Amino acid sequence: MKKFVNDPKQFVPEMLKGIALANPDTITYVPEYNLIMRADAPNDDKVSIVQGSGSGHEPAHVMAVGPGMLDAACPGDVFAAPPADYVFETAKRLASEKGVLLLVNNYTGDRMAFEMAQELAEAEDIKCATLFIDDDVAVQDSTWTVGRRGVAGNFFVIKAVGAKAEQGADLDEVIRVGEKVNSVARTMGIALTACTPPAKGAPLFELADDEMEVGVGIHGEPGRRRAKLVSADEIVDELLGAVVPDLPFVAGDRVALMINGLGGTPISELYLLFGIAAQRLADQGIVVARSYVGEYCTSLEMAGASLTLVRLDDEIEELLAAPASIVNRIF
Amino acid sequence: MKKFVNDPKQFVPEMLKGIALANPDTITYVPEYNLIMRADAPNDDKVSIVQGSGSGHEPAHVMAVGPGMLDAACPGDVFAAPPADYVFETAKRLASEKGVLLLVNNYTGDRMAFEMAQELAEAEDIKCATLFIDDDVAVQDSTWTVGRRGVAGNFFVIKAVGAKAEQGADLDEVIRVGEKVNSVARTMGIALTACTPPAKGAPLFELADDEMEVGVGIHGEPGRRRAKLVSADEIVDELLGAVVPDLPFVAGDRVALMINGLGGTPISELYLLFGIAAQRLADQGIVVARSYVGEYCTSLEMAGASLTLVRLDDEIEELLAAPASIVNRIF
Amino acid sequence: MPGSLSDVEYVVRSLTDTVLENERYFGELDAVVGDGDFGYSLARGFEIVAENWDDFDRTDPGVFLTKVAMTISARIGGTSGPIWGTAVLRMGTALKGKPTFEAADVIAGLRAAVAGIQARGKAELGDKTLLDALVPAIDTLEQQVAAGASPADAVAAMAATARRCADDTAQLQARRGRASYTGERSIGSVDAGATAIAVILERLAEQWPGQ
Amino acid sequence: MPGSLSDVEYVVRSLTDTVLENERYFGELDAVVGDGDFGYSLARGFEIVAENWDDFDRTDPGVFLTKVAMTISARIGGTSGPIWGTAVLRMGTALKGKPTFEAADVIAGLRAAVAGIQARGKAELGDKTLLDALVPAIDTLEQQVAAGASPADAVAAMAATARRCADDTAQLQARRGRASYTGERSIGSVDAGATAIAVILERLAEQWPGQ
Ligand SMILES: Nc1ncnc2c1ncn2[C@@H]1O[C@H](COP(=O)(O)OP(=O)(O)O)[C@@H](O)[C@H]1O
Ligand SMILES: Nc1ncnc2c1ncn2[C@@H]1O[C@H](COP(=O)(O)OP(=O)(O)O)[C@@H](O)[C@H]1O
Ligand SMILES: [Mg+2]
Ligand SMILES: [Mg+2]
Ligand SMILES: [Mg+2]
Ligand SMILES: [Mg+2]
Repeated sequence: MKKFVNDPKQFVPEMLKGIALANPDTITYVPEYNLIMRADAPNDDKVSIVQGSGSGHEPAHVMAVGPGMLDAACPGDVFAAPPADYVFETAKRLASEKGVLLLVNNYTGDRMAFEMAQELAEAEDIKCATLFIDDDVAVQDSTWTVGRRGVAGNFFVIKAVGAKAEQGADLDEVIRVGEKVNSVARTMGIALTACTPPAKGAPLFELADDEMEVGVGIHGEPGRRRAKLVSADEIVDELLGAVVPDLPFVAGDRVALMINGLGGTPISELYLLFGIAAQRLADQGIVVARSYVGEYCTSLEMAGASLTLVRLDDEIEELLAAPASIVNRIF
Repeated sequence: MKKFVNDPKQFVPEMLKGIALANPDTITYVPEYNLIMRADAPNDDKVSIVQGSGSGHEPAHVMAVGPGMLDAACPGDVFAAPPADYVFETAKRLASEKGVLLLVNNYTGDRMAFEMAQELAEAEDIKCATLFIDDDVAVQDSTWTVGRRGVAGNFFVIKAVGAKAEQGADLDEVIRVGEKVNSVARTMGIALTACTPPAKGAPLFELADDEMEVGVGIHGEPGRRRAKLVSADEIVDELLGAVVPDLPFVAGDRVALMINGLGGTPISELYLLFGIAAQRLADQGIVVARSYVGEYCTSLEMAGASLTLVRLDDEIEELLAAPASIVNRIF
Repeated sequence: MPGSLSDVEYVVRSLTDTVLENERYFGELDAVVGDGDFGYSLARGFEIVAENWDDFDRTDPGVFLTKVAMTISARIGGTSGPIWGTAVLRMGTALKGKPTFEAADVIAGLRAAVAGIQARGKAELGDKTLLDALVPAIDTLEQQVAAGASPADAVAAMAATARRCADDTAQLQARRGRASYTGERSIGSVDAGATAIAVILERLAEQWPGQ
Repeated sequence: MPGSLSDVEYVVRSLTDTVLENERYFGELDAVVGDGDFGYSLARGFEIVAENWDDFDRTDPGVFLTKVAMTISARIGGTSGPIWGTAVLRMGTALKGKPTFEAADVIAGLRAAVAGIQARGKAELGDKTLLDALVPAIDTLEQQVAAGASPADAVAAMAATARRCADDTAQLQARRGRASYTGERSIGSVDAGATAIAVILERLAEQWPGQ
């Protein structure tokens, strides 16, 4: 296992400690509950935005805490939803008069933990709601299973509800924009290599040197199919071929385009993919009005990328453009 | 080769096209010379800051263009200095009354290309100077060879000269702060895996499953020694053990601490390393006043990290804190 | 199958040991079409049970189970925390206030556990989850008790059913949990949770007191 | 060793073909203790020479070489662009205005090329660079010419010297270029640039016109 790690069981806490030490003035770290929160939260004049999920997707979500984004993140172990108790504790600490919005990527474990936490919170009269994110088009037949997964599209939901909450909007309004963004966000990913959870110590699956996994999940779940590795042009066509018709996105639409790295792919390749995708969309008359290239939601050190499209309207565009800052800054 | 790529010879131009398409309003891309420049450059009221270097280190340097940072970047092919002609062309286009500062990481090829370009530029009466960056402590006996390499410390030099130039300072003043920052910046890196240049199609070296390369260069150059992979704690001790005594950094110093990912290491591990390093420095009485965690100067998809310390004084701290923005933004 | 606190202690201890000893194996099962953390998640919870073994409130079997349930659901993440926590909690509720209990109480407790799992996870039989081993095993227990089997024989029969049914999950397509995302590719490998149920019951049967 | 434009064309064509055919091999040599781009860098420049072969100004051998030098130094990055560009440019300057030339002109041109390389790269003999093959090969040429050898024999002798000296670079520690960063670890493998000089001269000798 080629990782910087001490005791694999301490992987998440040691990462969180690093986040805390890198942001001593703006972040509060509560080790008992793996909780990373804004030092100035909660604020009774705004809805508290909380995202919990398994770890291993960094910068999502522990590094997405900050003004205009999350008020707190409540991570589980690598690829495991946090215990319901931790989520409940987070909701308690973030309780504000305007309420708490729990953002949840749509996975069985996460749903259960957050639903339990919401019940517990409501029993203590904490105003609390849960919003599920499910932007991954790779999951087919999703009506009779557990539904689509939440993947990189969660960035846009966080950004929009974060901006709306910052405006002082009520919980219902914040939920409305969150659901709206989720309803027009579509993602599909592709893996070139597997990833190795520290506690497992071995890759989650094996891909031959000339293979790729199309539609891979951010926990290394197998995707739609395994295929021969093809050129970047063909890969973009495959991703757009799944994402565009799904909403569908049509000529004249204004969109945000995100090329998200899955952890092991360098940003040079992500920009290369972005260039191809932006060109293809322009050729179809779809206008890329906002561009996102980098790592937003990863799968440990997996080499691969996902492509997200979000259909914009004036309201969404304004929320995405609103100022924000996070733990994981450049300067 | 597990990469998103079409024709490997077009890797750099296709990446640059992606950068241009992602930043249509702020960036000018000149394909003939692989040139990425601020759309509003040159500006006669400020020194133009230019960095050239081989590609494969992204976000350095093509994605470090923007207000308060580079006015232009002039990349070569992967791991190859740009041709002198391209650098000369860049200097010509960035010529401003205040002058052009060419930042160069200290490698033979880069030095030669930039020295040739500077001669050519001066022959055309372009006010022009070259500043060499050499922060890598891994290179020993550097006095009788080509000197130390420039690695992740270049970020701090760019940031400082970028901020100083933005204030309207003269070329000499800009050079002074650049040299000052370079003189107090020290870096050492460690690789867990090799990287594969697209045109080569095979890894540059082989590391066994339980090995690491201590002091690796950002072009995959072998480092000080190959060793058994050890825990994150021990790795941080090794890096600090090389970096701290080199300047030396001593109790009471205020420093910037950067944990830079080499391309294939997820940011979770970088924060884990940061937490350990920050703690160790605090234990030695060295005050981490500014924190940098992420990818600043990579080596394609190499798994690994480097640690940089910069000794701060009021002037440097102010320049590092000045506003800046780059191509490679989050929101 | 009448019992008291010591029987419940034996079962929980055996369950705990099985989970801790099979951390890697359960993880590998989950990695085939899931994300490989099943063994790790369970083990992190049950290792706290082992650590605090002597300190649990043992007022009665129900209180003991309730405390164990709270411990594991406080620590286990993923799908397994809510599922296993809820299951053990429901067993505890069923046995609360009963220093001694009858086979019927055990069966009612297990049925309540299943209902709890279904309330949490919305899974039906055939969705390729641990229910596909657990529910038939409870059916077997009920039949064995009705037929007057000894506790040891009844548990052995449960284990046999669980093993058979766990193996049969290989033919199912997953409709719940992470494995469901793989669609038809989930066919051909057994469900991690169902197999864990079989392993746990086999171990329980093997070392049943007075075997 | 008198010559004219056609001899220079032959040499440049042979050099071009050698570089293009050995792109991968030269890259592998550079990967041992360098960064593996040497073959790629050279090939990108010389492939433009091949493409524009018919269009170079052929007023005289010097002009021809000057144009080739400008082409390669405009495109080749890395260390090799300035080094090889400067070398060819200095040869061109030495032969400018000489439709025909003597052996002494060739030797003077090669010495000028070496001086250019040293002005650019500050390398001394023994620093483990291409100079360690090129300089002794020029010495051999000078001796051969003095001894009245035929051009074919002189070039063959140059190639033999270059090969021997290139092989000997394995014993040297690199003090210039990327390989120098490896310190003592550079000992044991040959220098990529020096070996390229040997390969180029061997090919030149092998197919020398009138062999
Ligand atoms: N909705 C559900 N109801 C009951 N059991 C489930 C459900 N989903 C998954 N499981 C069981 O949980 C096991 C996986 O547990 P775990 O690895 O902790 O979950 P995950 O990694 O998906 O969060 C599966 O093998 C299955 O037996
Ligand atoms: N300072 C120098 N002077 C002359 N030749 C040099 C010098 N440095 C390196 N070389 C030669 O260049 C070769 C490497 O070229 P190349 O791979 O293009 O350079 P790099 O990748 O280091 O920029 C070396 O094998 C050596 O022969
Ligand atoms: Mg999981
Ligand atoms: Mg190079
Ligand atoms: Mg799992
Ligand atoms: Mg090289």
